[in-house]
Amino acid sequence: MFKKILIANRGEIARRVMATCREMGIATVAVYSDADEHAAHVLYADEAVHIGGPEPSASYLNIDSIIAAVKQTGADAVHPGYGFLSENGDFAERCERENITFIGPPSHVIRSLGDKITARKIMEKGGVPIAPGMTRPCLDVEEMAKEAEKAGYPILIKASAGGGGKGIRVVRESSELKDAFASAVREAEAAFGDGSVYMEKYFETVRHVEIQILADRFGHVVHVLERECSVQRRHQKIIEESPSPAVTPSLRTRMGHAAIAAAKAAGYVNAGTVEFLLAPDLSFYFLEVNARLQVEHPVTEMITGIDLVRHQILIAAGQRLSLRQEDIEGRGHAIECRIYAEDPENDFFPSPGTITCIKEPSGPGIRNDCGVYSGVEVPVYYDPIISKLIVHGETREYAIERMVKALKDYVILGVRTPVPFMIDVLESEAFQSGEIYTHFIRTHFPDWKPDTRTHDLALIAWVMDELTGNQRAAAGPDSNRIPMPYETLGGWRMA
Amino acid sequence: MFKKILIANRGEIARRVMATCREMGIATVAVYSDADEHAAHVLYADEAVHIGGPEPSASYLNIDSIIAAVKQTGADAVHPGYGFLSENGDFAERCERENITFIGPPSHVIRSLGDKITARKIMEKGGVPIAPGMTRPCLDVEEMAKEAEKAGYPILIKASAGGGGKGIRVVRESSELKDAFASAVREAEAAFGDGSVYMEKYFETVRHVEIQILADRFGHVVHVLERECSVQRRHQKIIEESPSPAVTPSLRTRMGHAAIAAAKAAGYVNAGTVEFLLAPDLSFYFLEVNARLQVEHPVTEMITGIDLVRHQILIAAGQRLSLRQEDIEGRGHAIECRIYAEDPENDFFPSPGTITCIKEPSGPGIRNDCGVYSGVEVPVYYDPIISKLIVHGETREYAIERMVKALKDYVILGVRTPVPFMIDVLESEAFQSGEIYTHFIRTHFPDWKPDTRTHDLALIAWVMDELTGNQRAAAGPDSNRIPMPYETLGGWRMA
Amino acid sequence: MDYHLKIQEEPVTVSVMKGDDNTTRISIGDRIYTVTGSRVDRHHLHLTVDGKRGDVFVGPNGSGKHIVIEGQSHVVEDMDHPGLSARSRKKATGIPDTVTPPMPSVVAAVLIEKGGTVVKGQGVVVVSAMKMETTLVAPYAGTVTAVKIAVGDKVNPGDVLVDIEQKTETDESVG
Amino acid sequence: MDYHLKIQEEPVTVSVMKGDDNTTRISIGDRIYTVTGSRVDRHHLHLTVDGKRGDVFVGPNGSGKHIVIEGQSHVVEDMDHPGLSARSRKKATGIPDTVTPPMPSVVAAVLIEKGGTVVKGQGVVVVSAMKMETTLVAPYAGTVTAVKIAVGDKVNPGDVLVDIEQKTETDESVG
Repeated sequence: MFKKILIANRGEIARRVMATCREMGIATVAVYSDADEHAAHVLYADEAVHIGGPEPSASYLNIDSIIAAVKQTGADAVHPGYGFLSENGDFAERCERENITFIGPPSHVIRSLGDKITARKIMEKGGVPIAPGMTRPCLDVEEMAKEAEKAGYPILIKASAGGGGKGIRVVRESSELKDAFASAVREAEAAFGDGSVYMEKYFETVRHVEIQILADRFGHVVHVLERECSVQRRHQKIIEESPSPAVTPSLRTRMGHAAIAAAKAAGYVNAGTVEFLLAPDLSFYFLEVNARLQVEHPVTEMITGIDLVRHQILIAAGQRLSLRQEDIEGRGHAIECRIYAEDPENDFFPSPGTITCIKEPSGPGIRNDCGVYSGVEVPVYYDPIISKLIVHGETREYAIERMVKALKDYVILGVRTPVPFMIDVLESEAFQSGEIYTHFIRTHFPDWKPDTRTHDLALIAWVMDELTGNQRAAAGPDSNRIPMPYETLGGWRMA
Repeated sequence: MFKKILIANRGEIARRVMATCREMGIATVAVYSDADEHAAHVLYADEAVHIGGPEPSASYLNIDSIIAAVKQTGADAVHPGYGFLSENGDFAERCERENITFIGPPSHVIRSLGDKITARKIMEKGGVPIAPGMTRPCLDVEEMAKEAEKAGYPILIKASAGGGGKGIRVVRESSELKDAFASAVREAEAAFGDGSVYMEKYFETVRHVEIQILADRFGHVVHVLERECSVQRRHQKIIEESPSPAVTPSLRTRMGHAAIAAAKAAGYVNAGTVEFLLAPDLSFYFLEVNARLQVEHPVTEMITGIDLVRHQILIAAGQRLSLRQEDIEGRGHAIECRIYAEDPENDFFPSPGTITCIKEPSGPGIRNDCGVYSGVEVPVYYDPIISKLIVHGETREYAIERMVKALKDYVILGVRTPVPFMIDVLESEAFQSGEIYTHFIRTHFPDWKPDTRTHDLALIAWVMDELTGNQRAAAGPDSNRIPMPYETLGGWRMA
Repeated sequence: MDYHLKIQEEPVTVSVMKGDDNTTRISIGDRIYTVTGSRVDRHHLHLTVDGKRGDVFVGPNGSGKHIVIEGQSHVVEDMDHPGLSARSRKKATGIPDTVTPPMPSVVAAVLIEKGGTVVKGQGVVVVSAMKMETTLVAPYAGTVTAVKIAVGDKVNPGDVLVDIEQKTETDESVG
Repeated sequence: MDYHLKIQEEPVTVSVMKGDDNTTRISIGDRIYTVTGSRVDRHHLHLTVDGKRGDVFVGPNGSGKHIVIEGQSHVVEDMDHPGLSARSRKKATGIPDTVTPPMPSVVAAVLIEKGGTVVKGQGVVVVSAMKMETTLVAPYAGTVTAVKIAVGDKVNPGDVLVDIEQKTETDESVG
């Protein structure tokens, strides 16, 4: 087993990986940029290495710097978390060359799955259902027109080189194809230096359902059930759950088998996720493979009791996967809310700043994977995720109730968060019905505003804070002490 | 469903019950003594009523005062928690007469199970295995001598009126019987005004294994698996787990059936626990029924995903139990450590005082049911429990690792706790082997001392606290802010 | 005593009187509340309002206070003591009246030069915060008289990044 | 600079010197550590000791400090500034030299009266803390000259609950 693991990431996911390392008795190394000297993941590690300036390119994406940190500390392995270098074939290959264990799939698998058309080809060959459309790059609009007729409109044009939503066009009827094709090619050419595009059928009303997989080096692959990730804003998942309200036991088996087939077709090793589109008729189509630990992996952990990070480490250390498919069973219902530093009253713009106070919810069935603490600054340079709040309940209904209560118990001062928005989503009939498609937020919360039911209470709080001597309490050596009511009002009464 | 529930308890269990009430949209009423005006359970409730002086008899055991609080606030139901009035037949009966729902079994069931001989008789009649011995009160040593020969020595003499360990004697051979009998009768007479005693076989090496049950008003009873509670100090459980390392699937079924038979024989309604002694040959004997929620109920919740308090409330509201026996399945392994305010370096004497700082462990698979907060006083009048730390892991081994890590992450300043002792117990081969009997602590940790491996670090911490300006940081308005290393050493460097 | 407060941009007058038995009476509009409270820690107050208890959490937010209650988040400012935090916010029209970022951010691109002319709504600076890029636009047509920032600078709401001299005679937005 | 500290009743001298690059060098016995640190909050320090990082938590404990590190709990006192907290503790013999409770507690029963005589080891007061009763015994034979408490009183370690005038000539423990 590894003696020391370097976590090439930051924030909540770095802490979450370190938590399992500490349980396993493995020493941890944090890396940090100038902006993260006092970050939570740095405090939580056994050692920490400064790797560069605040911009990701100078630090968390800086391969040379991270490899140097591995060598300096003598770490055996690197866990990349999600984002940053987690799906970077060059980084995985560099680790392979330097004899550092990369806790993830081999570099050639990352590369082939990272290319959209290659991935589609692998899946088609492996018998995994893919959305009707093309599996080769296309530079000719006539060729695409023929394929589009076969698949049926609406269709989606995508750049083969792909990434970041660039070069994507929805085409609703044939008359629009020519212009959309030209503009997609132009954008792809500009963005990637490669104008080739391809086409898939576009589904208006669709769920995003993904299957977690675990695969060891010996060809043993299991799926660890599904996650429903349809609640998205700006193509970013915000609420995930498991099981999916749409997935029946037989569909679960079929999607699980498809995911295992996908993993086998790709030669996948370690933990990964096969994303599917699930249509209302319960047909499903391969979307992509996330060749890393997902942000939303805790919902799977909550319903299965399995620690995915531990299995990632065991697999990377060359061990056989101890889990058999028949041992993996979901129980109850889990929901995750992503708590970002963003202002729901200002178009969900990022809200970086200093967290003056955080009180995490706790109690039965509640888990909070948190990357900050009271007094820390949430820097402007990185993903705005502060924490992921996850609950487990006996049923979906109970889990929703538990999440609402946990959100109401969650206190974050200093930066804004979507907590008030999340509460309204979870309490909505639309969410509770389970009829969730990727346009859910657009459809049901197109112009959300916070309600005003606590306005009077907030004004009262402002006054009472003033009267109970905020300034004095903060300045005194005893500010932890609870003043008696008489004392707390004393200052005001004498004024 | 109830609109408002009064929780006739304090500390962590009051908060834990309130958490489920809040999830269910039920308003909560706390009661508090003079010593608890600022206690955590009071802050967590929607309403709070002062019920008397700090001594339990004046407040949490004061039936009139609690009934008055129910009427004053218009609560529909009372949840008694554990301890205090939870197994007091008079209180349950008073609630019945006043038309207040008591969330627990009927008063006559509490009374008959509270009497040791009556309970043994009920169980014998219901076909539940009881330890060999007598089922009638005895005042004649010759009669007992005959029964003792039948059961075989060693035997245990117990007072029928029973309670608090009074009137209990272990007799190892027949020659000791006469003196022991006489002294037990004297003690019982003095303590309860009733000198009658009875006798059971005594087991030297035995486990304490209990079965959780749930029973609705319609005669539907399920068992919710077992808990292993053999790790005890001064007859008080300190570490509990589920499943029991000793219980095989077939034994689980047999013990479960016995517990269901016990519940049916007693006419039990609501959540309860049937305690058994489990001998090394896997024979088991009824010990007693705890007619309430147990302290250690969270380990059952962690492995089954079931919220026992929710089911208590649903049952009390007259609903049918929604759980079927075949739906109840354990998964993984859960362990609970009871965190008391006690000093492991001073014979585990109580350590009341003010909690100057508490940082609760959190993360995957960790739950902490906590009844205190930074700045609160732990009063001298009540049970010293501060919180219960519970973890869940895929296997017993992983759960132990997780608990050790969680204990190491747990910070409590101002009162002493058994955390260092717990770490040593969990890390011991003896505990890890699963060979745990009720004399475990006596056998393996007869004279525990904390190790000294962190002494140097503690001395360094003392110095660095001094150098980084503890006083100034505490006094300044910015004490939440993180000073830079240069600043933190500044004061010292100028000195 | 009256306080003139602003909550979520809405001005409200709050009157505070001493009540009986160490209570405080607070009136907001035609609603009168009887309040007691104690401070649990620097940011945590426990209030009893008309018999119902609750925790409220209060922290600084510029010259105002950030207040969180049961998951709801509020900014309350004292209009009698307005401070630095009264920063320009995006107006309902969608176009602020100065070139200032909506959030603390880093300058990712400068799209104009000093001396250049811009039309209303033209992108002038791209700022980036937490992986999200936002293009700041010219609030009116005119000539760029100063570019006060460069790529990589950290900027905050209220900072004016670019000065534009307004082209007054032919205001395109008329009509 | 030298500190004379006491940890878990053990006296230790700790020498502190300035190191290179804002480090502090701390020597304890023959062990020398290179330390840097920062304060995360009032009770939380983050230290790097010889390259290994860790959180330590420090709070007041009478005149000393209560320090928690990785689940281990320590009381450290400054012997150059001894304070009120240096209270009498139970000695290894099992009998303290005054009638004082081992923990903060409430008097549950008083077993003697003023003017009465007691033998060494005789129970004189029962105190109760957190459902646990402890009987305090006479440290020596003698006559009770004062009973300073009554049932229900809150008492603390160090408080002398009963004065006993020692019977000197016939000390039973001799021999």
